Amino acid sequence: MNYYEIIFYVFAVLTVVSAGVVVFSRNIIYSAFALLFTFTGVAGIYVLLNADFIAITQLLIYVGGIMILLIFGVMLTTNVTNVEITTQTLKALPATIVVAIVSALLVSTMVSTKWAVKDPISVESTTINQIGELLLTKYLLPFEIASIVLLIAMMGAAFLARKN
Amino acid sequence: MLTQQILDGLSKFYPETILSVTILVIVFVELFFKKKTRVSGWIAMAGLAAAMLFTFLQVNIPAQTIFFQMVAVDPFSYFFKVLLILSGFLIVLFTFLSDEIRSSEFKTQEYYALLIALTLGGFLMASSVNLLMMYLALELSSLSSYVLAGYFKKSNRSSEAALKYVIYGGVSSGLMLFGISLIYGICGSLDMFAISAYLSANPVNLITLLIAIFLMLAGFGYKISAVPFHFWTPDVYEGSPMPVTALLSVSSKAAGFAMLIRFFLVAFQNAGHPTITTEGLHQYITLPGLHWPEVIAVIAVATMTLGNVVAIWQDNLKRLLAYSSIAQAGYMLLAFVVVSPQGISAMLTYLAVYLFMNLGAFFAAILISNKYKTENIEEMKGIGYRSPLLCVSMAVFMLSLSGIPMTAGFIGKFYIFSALINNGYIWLAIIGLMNSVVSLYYYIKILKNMFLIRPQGDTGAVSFGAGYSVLLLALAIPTIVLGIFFGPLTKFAEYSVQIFGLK
Amino acid sequence: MPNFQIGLTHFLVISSLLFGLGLFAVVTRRNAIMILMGIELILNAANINFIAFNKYGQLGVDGQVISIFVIILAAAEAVIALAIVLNIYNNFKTVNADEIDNLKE
Amino acid sequence: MLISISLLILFLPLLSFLILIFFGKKLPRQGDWLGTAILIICLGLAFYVLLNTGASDKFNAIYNWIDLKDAPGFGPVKINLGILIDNLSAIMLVVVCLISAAAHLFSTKYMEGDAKYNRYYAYLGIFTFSMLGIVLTDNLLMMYIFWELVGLTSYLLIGFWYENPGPQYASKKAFIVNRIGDVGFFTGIMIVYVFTKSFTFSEIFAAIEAGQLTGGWLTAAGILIFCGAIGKSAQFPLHVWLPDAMEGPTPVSALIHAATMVAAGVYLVTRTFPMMSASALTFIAYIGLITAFISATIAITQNDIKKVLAYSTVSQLGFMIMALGVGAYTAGFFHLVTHAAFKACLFLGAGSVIYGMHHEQDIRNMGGLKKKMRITYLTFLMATMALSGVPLTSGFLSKDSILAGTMAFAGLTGGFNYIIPILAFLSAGMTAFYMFRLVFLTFHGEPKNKEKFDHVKESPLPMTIPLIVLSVLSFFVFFSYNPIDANIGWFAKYVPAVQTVVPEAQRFDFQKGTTEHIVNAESPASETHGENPAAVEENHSAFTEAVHHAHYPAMGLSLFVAGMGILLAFAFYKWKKFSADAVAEKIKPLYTFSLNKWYFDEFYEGVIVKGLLMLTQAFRWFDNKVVDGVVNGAAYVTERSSSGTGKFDNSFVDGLVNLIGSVVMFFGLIFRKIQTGRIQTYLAYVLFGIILFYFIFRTM
Repeated sequence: MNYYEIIFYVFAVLTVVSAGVVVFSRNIIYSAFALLFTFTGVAGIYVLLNADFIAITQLLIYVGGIMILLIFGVMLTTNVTNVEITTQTLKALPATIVVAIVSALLVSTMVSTKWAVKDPISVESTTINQIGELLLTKYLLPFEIASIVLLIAMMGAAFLARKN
Repeated sequence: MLTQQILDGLSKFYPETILSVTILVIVFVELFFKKKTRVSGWIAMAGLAAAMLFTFLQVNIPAQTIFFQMVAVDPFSYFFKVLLILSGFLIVLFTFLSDEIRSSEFKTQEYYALLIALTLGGFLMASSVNLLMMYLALELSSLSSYVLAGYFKKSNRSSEAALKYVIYGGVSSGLMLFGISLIYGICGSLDMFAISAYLSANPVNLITLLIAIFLMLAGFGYKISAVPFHFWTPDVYEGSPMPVTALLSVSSKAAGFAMLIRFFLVAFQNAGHPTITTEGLHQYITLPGLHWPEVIAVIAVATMTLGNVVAIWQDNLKRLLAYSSIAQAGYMLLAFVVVSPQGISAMLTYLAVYLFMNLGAFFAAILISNKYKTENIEEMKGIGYRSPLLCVSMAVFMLSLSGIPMTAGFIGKFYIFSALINNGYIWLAIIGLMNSVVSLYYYIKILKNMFLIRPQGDTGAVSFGAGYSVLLLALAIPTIVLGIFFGPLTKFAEYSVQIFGLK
Repeated sequence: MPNFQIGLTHFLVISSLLFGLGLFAVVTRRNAIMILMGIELILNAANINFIAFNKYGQLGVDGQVISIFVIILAAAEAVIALAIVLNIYNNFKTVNADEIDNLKE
Repeated sequence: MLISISLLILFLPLLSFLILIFFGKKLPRQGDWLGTAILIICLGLAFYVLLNTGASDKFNAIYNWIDLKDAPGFGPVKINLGILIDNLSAIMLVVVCLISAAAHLFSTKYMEGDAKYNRYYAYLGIFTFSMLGIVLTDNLLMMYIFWELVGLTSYLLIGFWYENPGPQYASKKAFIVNRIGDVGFFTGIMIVYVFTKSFTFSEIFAAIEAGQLTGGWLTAAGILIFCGAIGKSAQFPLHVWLPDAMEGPTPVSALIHAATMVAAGVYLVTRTFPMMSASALTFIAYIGLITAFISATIAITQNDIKKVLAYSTVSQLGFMIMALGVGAYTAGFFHLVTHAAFKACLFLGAGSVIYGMHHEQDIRNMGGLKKKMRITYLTFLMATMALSGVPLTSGFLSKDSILAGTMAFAGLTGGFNYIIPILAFLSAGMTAFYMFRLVFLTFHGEPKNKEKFDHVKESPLPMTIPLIVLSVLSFFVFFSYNPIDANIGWFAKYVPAVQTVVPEAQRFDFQKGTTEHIVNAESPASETHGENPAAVEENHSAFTEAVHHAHYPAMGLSLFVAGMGILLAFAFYKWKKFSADAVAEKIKPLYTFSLNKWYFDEFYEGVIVKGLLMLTQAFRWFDNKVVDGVVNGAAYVTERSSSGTGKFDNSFVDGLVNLIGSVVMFFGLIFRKIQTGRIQTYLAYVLFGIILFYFIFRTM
């Protein structure tokens, strides 16, 4: 085992276990904080995949933005002083079976498929330059459209959330 | 060079640019109007009109892709752009004339901006040839429709619809994105032409591809409300404001179909290089081992059957129309099973026809709820005697939806079924016909309540303003005229698919 | 001796597990915000796929750019969804998805 | 240009309908002026079309409606819509517009104050539209569509006063009886289409000439298409609807039952004339003859002014059909045109009388109206003379040609066919008799109902103007400058006989051989023949020759019978030499037979309707006893084998239908229950669906 593998397993376990906590925890606050660790774990995995910029973005947007938003959501919609913050699950058995089958299918497919893997070649230390270039050439249109999407999201959310 | 390329793309992107600018203008202008106003509605109309104008200028533009193979400008997207603008126009008018929205105390600037955003999303859905672009466009149109569905913030029904819609849509698009990521893994690109080229040149694991297709179908199916991805439809349609429901049932569905058709035909039918037969028709060749037309056939049959049999049980007009629109999606998918220009053009014809009859049905429903304050079919007894024009138009739309001859709906179904029969799918045609018979039951049920039962209590005539009548006729007359003179429409549809997929 | 060399499959398995867990949250948890968290997990799973395929398929940085867009969209969707959930809370005084079932049949 | 004008003529009445039905109530005078003005404009345009269409002109506009390329096992499926303007349609345009305009104008007074005034005018508009559609079309399919539209709109018009049971019943009867004929018509169209792969007349004729449809199928197609005419033109045995249809407003009777709807059948036969085989023509001739004779006998004894006219209409339609059947193509169409004018005049005159008498229709309560309704009387008398065949009238010309035609036909075919001219002359005599009887009873003698008589006034101008115009048109000069020979008039030149396209073996003897060189000269034949008047001269030479020979004897005879009829009418009702009642008493059985309209309605009621009921009874018995027995037996067994499975439904078919219905409903219920309203359940179903798809399709 080299360092790479050790680091991989650390992040993998962090990601999956904390995601498990998110899903199975009975307390929604715990879930929310566990999600923080999941996102961090995913960011670590990105680093392992030579995606340094994405890892930073992940931390900034997910951990810094979406997480905060979700926690705000929890706070605003749940009476925190109340002991009953826990959220029960539904009649879970049929749902669990369905989800288990889907997951098993996916995992087995992922393992059994022969992906067209190419030998790794040496890569530049950072991908920021390339990403920047792509965003302003090949992905120019999606980039612009994304700005409209954000505008719409902002406007819609503001409309729904504000008092008249 | 690069700049030249971008500028060139921009010159073929005027309609979309205009719509984006319209959104900004609406947001900006509304800052200066504190009171309720229709200004933003008029701006939206003007924007749509300008976009329409510039779309028309593209009529004979050679099929090509712009912005580094992100979107295509071709007759196929042209067809859908015209359709989307037309329905956008009508929805703005519906909004003007809907008491429901007029009586709401909210300002409406977001409403029109979102409506335009949805149309813009539809434009991009119809024209994108890159899966990322497609997903982005889908999200743009979905996000605006979530907010539109919940536009009555104070109403329980409206906000429930929004919640269901956003959860359902979020999960579906998540599934779709996962499917896209698998495709990316298999083919190494999100460009549809590259996918097609890769699949026809390299052996791939079909099971993985199949899983990817099913996951993506969740996204497509949710947009066009095909079984088993349709569950949100009735609930959201019932809860949303009526003009929004009409919008969802036509614009968003049409754009979903455009996306579905383009993706499957370009990516899986190596349409990058369609074979040209002696008659000058394109023949699509399915990848060996990939049975997606059968998948579509199963979905189509399930969709129309479920839509029709459940619609029988509905008493709420909006809910009934929701199930009816599910069933209609089934008929259209039926044409998609025939992977030939004939089938696709039949589908486009049906979509165009569906625009008029479904919007008409919704507009009639809006008027009924305006004047009679009811959405319940049982409470519509005898209103045919009180507002004849409205109810006769409703009858036209209902008969057209069920496919009675001499209406546009008949022509749509006729072309679909003849495409099926011509290509040997006789069983599918028979199932489709049987479904039409079932559907007749509930459409006629509405008419029975309107006309055959004498009104009780108040029997005075209820009339509408001239604007309402004109709009109603503007929808009813095409529904009849297209049932007789549909030559131009079918020619247009055939033209739209003929160079479809050529780079 | 099994091969412990970290490869594409490892990353894909992680993403599949995240995907499954996300689905589970979506289908079984009552709280609407928990459902949103589930959706976020699904989107993250897809993102891991994009970046992993990108690295092991030698596909330049396209996958990374795609994942940026996915993150943007995730944020936009979360914003809208949370606004809707807040609105639901104002109207229903609950955010349990299974209690909000007036529209049915 | 002419095509555009004809389209204008076609769609203007539709426009009138749309405006009046939606906005009529808001217009001044409920928009009657609009409908009338539109029709008068149409009439002007129709004249323009007529004047610009030469005898051999054919203006044809074709619009490709449906093109389905090749259908497997059938060939190309292509359906064209088209407008055809030729001599026939040009004349019919004028006739229809003229009568319709007259009816519109007349109604402005006659229908004044009716509660549904605007709707009445709207209906007139759409009726005219559908009738013009029949006239202008160049193919059978469109003709069928407009045919049905005429049926529907006439249903609306006949049942216009649907509050009363009479019109309700009459409109239903008209509709249903017409449907019977239409079934045959449609079957005929389908036969033609299957063999010739076209609906367009010219293509059909070309295909028949090329031998694609021959033998029994050709005759069957001809007779079946003629079935449509039997229904619409009220031919025996489907003539029963027309007299009842008199329940509608009188101007409607003038429009529908004089010139348009009933003429549609004759027009249809005229249009399809070239494809009628000898057997089909014989069938047509005899149907026409029977109709003409029977209804003439009935008309003699009727006492309702409109009923007399109704039966006389049926009788005259019989004449036209008979004329076509014996091959006197020009004469039949000629009679259609002349009859339209004077019969419309008669109906409107009757309307005027009824209006004056405050809705009294029984001629036994009239009399003496001559003095009070001068104009109505004179116009009515003029039209009556035309209908009776008095010289110097248009009716004389056309009826004379028909009678000459029947004589020529009998002479050429011989044998039993001599019955045709014999009965035809007899009917012509009876026509003169009952028409003059009508005139005498209505306008002459002493008023029977003093009280009503005192209030009678001449009708106002909008009613008398149409009367005057139409009665003037009953003079011979409008059709031929020679009062005794129609053949030298413009009409005969304008509508020459057409060449048949049926195979030689299926023609009459006198049609054979005579035209061979023409057929050869014009190949490939793609148009109907008879474009070249010179060729037409030689066409039918045997028949034309015979008609020529029969002309003067026929004229003499017809003058004689008409004179006799009129004389008898004078003797009975004017000079009172005999008492009509006494004679009726003497021949009581015959009298009652005629009075009761040969018991047709009773026959239909008694035999067909009752028979059908009995048949259904029998089926029900069969159902109850036999099928139920079997089903119950099966049910018993089933019940035994699995207790409590419940009973089968009453009847097998019902059961099956209900079963399917319940299955649909049941699944609907199940699927409906799936819609729980819980979003997460939905999502679980979605996942389940994906798994299901995966397992179904991974094995493929």
